[in-house]
Amino acid sequence: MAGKFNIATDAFQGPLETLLNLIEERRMSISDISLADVADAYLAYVEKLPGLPLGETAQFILVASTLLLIKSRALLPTMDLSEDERDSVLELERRLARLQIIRKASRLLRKEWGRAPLLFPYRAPARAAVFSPAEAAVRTISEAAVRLMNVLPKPEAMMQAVVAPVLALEDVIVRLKERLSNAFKARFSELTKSKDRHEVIVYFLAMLELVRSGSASVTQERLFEDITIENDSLGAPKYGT
Amino acid sequence: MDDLSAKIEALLFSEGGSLPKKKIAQLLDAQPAQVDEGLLKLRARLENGGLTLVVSDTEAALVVAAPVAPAVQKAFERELGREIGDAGLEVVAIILYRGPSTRTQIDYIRGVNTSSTIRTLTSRGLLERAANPNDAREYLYRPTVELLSHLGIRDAHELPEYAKIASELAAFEESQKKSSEPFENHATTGDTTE
Amino acid sequence: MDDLSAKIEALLFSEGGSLPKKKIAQLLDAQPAQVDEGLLKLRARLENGGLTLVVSDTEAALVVAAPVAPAVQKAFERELGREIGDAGLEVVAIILYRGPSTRTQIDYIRGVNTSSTIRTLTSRGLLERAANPNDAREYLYRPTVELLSHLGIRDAHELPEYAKIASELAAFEESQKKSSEPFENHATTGDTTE
Repeated sequence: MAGKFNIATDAFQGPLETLLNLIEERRMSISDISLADVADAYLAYVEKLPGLPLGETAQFILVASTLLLIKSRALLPTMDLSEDERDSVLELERRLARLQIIRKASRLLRKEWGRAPLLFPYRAPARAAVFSPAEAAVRTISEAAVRLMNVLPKPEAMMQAVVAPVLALEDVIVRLKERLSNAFKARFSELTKSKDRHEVIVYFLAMLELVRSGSASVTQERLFEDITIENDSLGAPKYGT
Repeated sequence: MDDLSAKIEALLFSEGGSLPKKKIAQLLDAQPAQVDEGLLKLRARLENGGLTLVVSDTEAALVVAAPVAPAVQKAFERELGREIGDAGLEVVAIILYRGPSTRTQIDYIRGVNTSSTIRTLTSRGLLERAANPNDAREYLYRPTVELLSHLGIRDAHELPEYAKIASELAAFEESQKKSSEPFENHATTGDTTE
Repeated sequence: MDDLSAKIEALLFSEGGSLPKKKIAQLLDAQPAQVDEGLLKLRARLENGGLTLVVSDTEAALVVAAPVAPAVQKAFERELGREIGDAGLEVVAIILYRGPSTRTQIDYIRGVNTSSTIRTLTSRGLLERAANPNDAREYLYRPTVELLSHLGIRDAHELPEYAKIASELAAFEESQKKSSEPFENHATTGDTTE
């Protein structure tokens, strides 16, 4: 699927379709579990997005942020989602389920398409023309021309979206590991300083992955306080002795 | 003899193409309900003949009936290959199974901007624009009789698995209504070209 | 159902005019005697409907039945007495400012299907069909001499803002050709009556 991207034809693949393809490729049904599972693949896909009109790119990012939410909850089962966040997860699942039905319906239509059409007459019975110009006059016709010019679709502005590159989870994990192997210990707030909200989420996920794989441990003194990450994989810390 | 159904038949025959039901009513000086009734009678009378009637929400047309269409197609060597892409077919599926829809609704269901696909479908006569009774700013798109006849059906109810799919989709609209976000607010991209 | 009479009915309907009986036999792969028999059956079946069969020694045609002919005639007169409307004026404008055009080209510029509007304009004597030197399958539509003299112009160049509008139209078609939408590919098929 990746790379099969072409806005120039009407085979343009949007975010929902991309996501649905990823889920269907894995023969999974639409759920939190399958969405958490395909999140990385989706982000990798979004990263390779070619220049799209701004609106389209925004749709991709919007879906990406909901996926990150689902992914964080999968990694942190105790994490509580706000009502808005829960709604956005439910809404994404609902949209995917509906698109799945539409795609099923369009596959049914594909089979019928032009297979056994009911035919319109090839020619209408000849009718003698009776000159009846009604309101046709130079003024009304030129006004119609001007009106038509005003509604002609403008060539779609291919405004290149200025979107910060979406960070791949894997890259961030590598970066975090490097950082920790040099410093052993880092504060989450420092790591994510001057990062936007989206990148902060990716960093947070990368951190959780490192903890899960046993390469790092984290401590947080109090709720909402800063998180300290420590390198666990290099054996006993050498400092402080 | 039912006068109106015969007049409708003659009118559609002379027109040689589809006519809006409204226009049939105007031209024959009849009420819309009478026209609907006349169309039903006409379809019944045409049963087992070489012609049949295709009827959408808004239009009607006289066409060659399915059993004899292949013979006519062969006789005229009609070229019927009408390519349609996946995007176009999805839009068609939405409008046939979900019902008349605005571009915003179609965009939201598909998750992408559909304006150029819709424009292509309308200019090919597969969809028609209609005023939206709920929102004057946005058109509703409806199936044409040409779309139905291309699928070989006389009205939308003859679509494959119509009842099942239509009710599954209706269930989504229901749950959507209940949820906090009203459907219309999910306008996707800012493209205003209809 | 008598297969052959239905096929003959569909064939005559598609032709929209008379067909030599010989040709019918040939197109439907039947014997002349079978065609005569089929025509008799068809006439009997059409009894009391809106259409009837006219048969001469050599030819056959489907026509509007006498009892409903006045109503159809009146309907068309009523149509001619009506305003042309925005859609009709736009099509006339395209043909004057752009030059002779096919239905596909007109549809594409307007973004909606124009076949019934074109039929009306043709029966009003404002447009006429001409053979298309580039594509034998699709007609070109051009203004009638009556229309030009009614407008009091000798040719389209005398229309207000001719240069500006003609060049805007050309630019639109150029941009569509270059961009995504494969303009040519949507040219169809003659599914619709011209």
